[in-house]
Amino acid sequence: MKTFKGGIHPPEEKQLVKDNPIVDFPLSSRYHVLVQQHLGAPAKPVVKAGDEVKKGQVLSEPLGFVSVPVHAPTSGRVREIGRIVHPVTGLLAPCIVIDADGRDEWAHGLPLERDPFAMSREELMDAIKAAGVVGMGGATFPTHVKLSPPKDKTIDTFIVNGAECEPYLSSDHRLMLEQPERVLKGTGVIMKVLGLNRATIAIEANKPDALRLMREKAPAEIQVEALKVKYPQGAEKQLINALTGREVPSGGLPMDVGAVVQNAGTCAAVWDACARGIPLIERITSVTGRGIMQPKNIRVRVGTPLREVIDFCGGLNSVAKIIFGGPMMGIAQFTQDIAIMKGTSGVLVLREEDTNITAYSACISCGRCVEACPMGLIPSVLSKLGEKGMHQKAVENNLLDCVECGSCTYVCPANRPIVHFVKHLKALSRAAGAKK
Amino acid sequence: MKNISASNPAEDPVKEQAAKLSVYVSSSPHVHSTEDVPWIMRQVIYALIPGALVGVYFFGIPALRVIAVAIVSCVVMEALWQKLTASPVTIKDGSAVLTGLLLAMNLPSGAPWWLVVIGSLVAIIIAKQLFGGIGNNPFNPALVGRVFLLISFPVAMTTWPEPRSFFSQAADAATGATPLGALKTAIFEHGTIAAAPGLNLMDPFLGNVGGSLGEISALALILGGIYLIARRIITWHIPVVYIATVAVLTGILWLVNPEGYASPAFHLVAGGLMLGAFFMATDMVTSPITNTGKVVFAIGCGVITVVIRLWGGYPEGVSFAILIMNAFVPLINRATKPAKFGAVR
Amino acid sequence: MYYILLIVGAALVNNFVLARFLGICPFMGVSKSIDTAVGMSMAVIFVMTLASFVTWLINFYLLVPFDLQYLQTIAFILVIAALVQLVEMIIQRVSPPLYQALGIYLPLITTNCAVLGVAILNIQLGYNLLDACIFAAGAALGFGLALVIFAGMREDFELNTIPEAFRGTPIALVTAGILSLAFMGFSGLVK
Amino acid sequence: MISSILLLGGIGFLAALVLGISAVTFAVKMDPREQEVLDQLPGANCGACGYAGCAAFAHEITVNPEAEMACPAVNEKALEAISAVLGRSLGGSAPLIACIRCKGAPAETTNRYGYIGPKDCRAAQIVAGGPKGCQYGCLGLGTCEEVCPFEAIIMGEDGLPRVIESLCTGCGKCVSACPRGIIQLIPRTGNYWVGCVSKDTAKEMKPLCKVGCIKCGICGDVCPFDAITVSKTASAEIDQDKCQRCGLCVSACPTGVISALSVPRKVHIIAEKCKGCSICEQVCPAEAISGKVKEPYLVNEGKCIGCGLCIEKCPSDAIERIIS
Repeated sequence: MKTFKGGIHPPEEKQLVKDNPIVDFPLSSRYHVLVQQHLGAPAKPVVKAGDEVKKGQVLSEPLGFVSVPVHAPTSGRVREIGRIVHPVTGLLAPCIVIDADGRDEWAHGLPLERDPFAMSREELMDAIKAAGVVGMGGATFPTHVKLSPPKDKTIDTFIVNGAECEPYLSSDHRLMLEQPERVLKGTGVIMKVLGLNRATIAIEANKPDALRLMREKAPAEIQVEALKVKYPQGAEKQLINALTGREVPSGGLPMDVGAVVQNAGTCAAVWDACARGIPLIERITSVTGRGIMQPKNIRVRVGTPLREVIDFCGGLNSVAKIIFGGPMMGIAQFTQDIAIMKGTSGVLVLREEDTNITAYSACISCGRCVEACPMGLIPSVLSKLGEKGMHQKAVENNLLDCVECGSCTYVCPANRPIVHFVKHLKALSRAAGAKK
Repeated sequence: MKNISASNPAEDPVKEQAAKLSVYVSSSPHVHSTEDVPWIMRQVIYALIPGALVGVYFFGIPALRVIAVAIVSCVVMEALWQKLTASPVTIKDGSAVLTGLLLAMNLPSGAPWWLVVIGSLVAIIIAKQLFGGIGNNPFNPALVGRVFLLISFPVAMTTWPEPRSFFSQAADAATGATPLGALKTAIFEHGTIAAAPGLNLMDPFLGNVGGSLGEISALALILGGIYLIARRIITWHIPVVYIATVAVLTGILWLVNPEGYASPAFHLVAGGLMLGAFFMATDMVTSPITNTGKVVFAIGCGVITVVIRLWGGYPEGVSFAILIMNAFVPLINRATKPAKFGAVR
Repeated sequence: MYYILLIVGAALVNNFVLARFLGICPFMGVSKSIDTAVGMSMAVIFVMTLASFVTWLINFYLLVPFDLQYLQTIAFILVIAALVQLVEMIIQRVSPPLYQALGIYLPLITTNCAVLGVAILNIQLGYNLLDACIFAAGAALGFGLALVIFAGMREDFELNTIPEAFRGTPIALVTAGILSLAFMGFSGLVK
Repeated sequence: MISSILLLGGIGFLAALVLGISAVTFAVKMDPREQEVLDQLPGANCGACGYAGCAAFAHEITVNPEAEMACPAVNEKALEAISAVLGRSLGGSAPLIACIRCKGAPAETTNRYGYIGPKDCRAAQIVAGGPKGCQYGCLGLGTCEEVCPFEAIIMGEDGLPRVIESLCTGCGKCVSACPRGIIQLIPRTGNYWVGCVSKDTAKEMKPLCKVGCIKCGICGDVCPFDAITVSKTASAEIDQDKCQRCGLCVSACPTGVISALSVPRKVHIIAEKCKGCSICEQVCPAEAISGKVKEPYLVNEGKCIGCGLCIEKCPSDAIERIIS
């Protein structure tokens, strides 16, 4: 089975939620839509307190190419534009608060009925950008940017990422099982945008039902590949390496080896955007972990308060960590006063015994991190440099190649927070670069 | 702009209060393997037990005493130092116990208690804590302790009690030579190995020979080593390459001149090679990080061991070889960095 | 074979730094990074070999014929000093960063006991000219080897949490001591 | 005897000849002033000047006649010496000192969560913005202490950093290291600063911190020199150029957030300039100046409170401020 070099085998823990069908999260009374839900240039709110909005109406307009708008998740009135804690930075960030009127009416003309395959490439790109589609795996990079490679790069490979290698999470898995058509048709649209006549859907072998179903439904030009179960199989560079044998050059992007990777959820969102004009206002999220009473896969609107989501899933059991995303790369939250975002692929609640809160000790140079690192780095040295804040030396030791997958930290017997050190060093290096 | 809470007003203020749970926040990842440093140390200690038991079987109570004194003094020394320097006490991680056990296994069973304590002092304080404690020591602490003792107290360190069965304890403490010592004496005095008494292979393989209390039985040490490899505590690279290097070098010389050099099989089972190859050279802190580095390191150890054994003043070169190669580890690590993903080729 | 033994003997068994304890000053001073250690080693190899060559000539063609052996020390120092001065000028021109890094230790090779030591040992051990040069090269190689491995270890110390009281020279001295212990394993290898 | 002299002389001559020739062939132009400048610099290689260490800066300022004195840590004596070496006057900036603009010790503030990770404020900041309740306040993990090349910052028992004024050179390393931007450089002759940079309103701050600036504006009202800017969305700010060090704001602040340097500032009378007019003696509120008319007056440093009234009144410009 296809795979890459390095990696780890953490307990999958997917049994908690993988067999639970997607349920619709009921309409909430108030939504908190963060203005910045993507990676890249900021966006600017275009509504003000008191405005009436309809479901799917644009709330903010992007400032720049690498930027996307956000949309109203339901119909109602804009209560205010204030600041709430941003799940990614932990700092207060602008957000549009909407009081729902309960009618949940679509904005004028939505949803559309059109055939994306009859549309031109430019029209499709505009539709994707206007719908605010971002990478739904968690990175939230604007999709239309990824689909517009510069002229000098030829793209010959399109990979749909259904690996879902993060333990616990099953949102992509459920999506592929329950709505395979959305994923496959979205894949078709992206193939048209990229001008390709074939694509590969990559799924880890621990989802045999999804593999079977996709193989059954997929048209001939879409190939379904089973991948070895190993973390981080779903990381872009590792995925490309496993399927094509190509290595994205250090400091480069997938397009440098002619590849584009999109998450399965993103493909579904692209289909909605192109065929029906529906913006990205809801997503499928796994609410799971042993700290939550009833793990569920939910279809939830962007902007839904986390507290309501937790209540909907039976409340908390015992909690040490609340995480947006998976356990390997997700972001720990310190409050329930936050809202679901476009990139929230999972809400994971871990008990103290499921996570790791012990202090770290000195590196014993065991080399396990070197074995585990999918990028061929020496994480132990980076962690030591991080302890001393020596960012220049760290850059010499390939700091910037680190993808922060967390494999090294997972295996480290001394419990060292290597990824944290790497993030720290990268921040120091950026700050030093900015100073010059 | 006003700071607002993303939660909608709750009907029940008590519930609101209860939801304000204290949570932990750290960088990703949030899950962790259960194999931590104390676990690793425990595994190595388990793996050493067969070798230690054989030592106790053949050398009796004195061997047990040396082991006990070494472990206790190492742990006490570490705790004392950390108390005095007001740094966190780390004796629970088991590394001091392991150092004590390894040191004991590198000492003759007749070593007086003060000798063992001095060895522990050198190993724990000088070779480990001065460098910053676990993880920071460039040299294997137990080996530094042993070599220090060997050079400072050569007589006490080379008085080898004869092996006897545990159940037939004779009152007198007869002493003899180690196989390698006998070999060296024979070559030195007669110029040929033929003069060396009883170069059989079975006794050193099982442990019925004189020597440091933990090095005598190749069999028991190999069993422990296999356990470590199976448990993925160590990789095969260092022990296999180390042993192979010694076998190849001694084998070539033996083929050229069987009169002047002992057989490779003898060199493998005699002396501290097995103990060194499986347990001392593989010490994580003082060996290279990458597998390529480990191979280079092991070849170096093998070459130096053979050079010292065959032509040097000391009959055994394993300790020296590993210590010297420990010093090369930083250079080896620099030279054998793994190829990074996506490196321009 | 004889020459190999000569080199091995000078480089490992009787390593100038670790067994004879000569040249400790640059050993401690310029072992903070591998790059400077390599540069220093090159300089020492050059100076030692050349100094051995010249001092041997001076000894046997000037001092001995004129029966002036009592001038040995001062004459040797004079020659070595001049050589070091020359090396200094060359390095300053060829590699300014190395010149900066070596700092005070470069002129200190002048009175480096290792260089004078090898010159005097050559005479004492009765080596001929070729022997003397090879012996000097071997000794310098040993010095360089010790210096480079030592520098490697000290570079790693930068990342370690050595107790404050022992940072810098103290821990370097401890390390040198242990290294010296380890190198005693080579004793009896040659002669 | 003769032969030994001749021999050594001969060797010496030969060596001199070789060296002389190579000195010409391998000549490297090196400005001897560079070393002299370097000797005067602090030698901490802190990099605050923007160059890779003191030696690099010494080289730059020696070879480049345009280069300004960029070292903030150099003292006045050294500055004069360097000016003398280079033969041009280097206008150093006024000596600076670091001040910590947060008084929110852990006892006075709340935390948002339990932080697990490296003990470094910059590292803590990148995980959910740091554990402190106030997102402007000191995280208290001691990064400023760690980076200070002069050991001039220590973490106090209360969990906040403290600047040891006698050791601080104003190099600014801590300023760039602090992820919260709460360390500021003020002139050493300045005296007061606001120990808070929070932009939160009093209401928002209330659950987070008991000692922050509540934006009440009283300090701005009492300041006779109009040196304090107050705003509803930022902590009060003291303009060090306008501040006359009267200290009224300190006593007026209801939360006690305005702090003062602890080093007492004194005045000193320059004997050569003093005409002995006695005006200073008359204006001094602390009776710290005494002397005979027509002779240079003297300051009793023990009594001087550093108010500076005498400086303003002196007709012959003979009084200067010093740091005791």
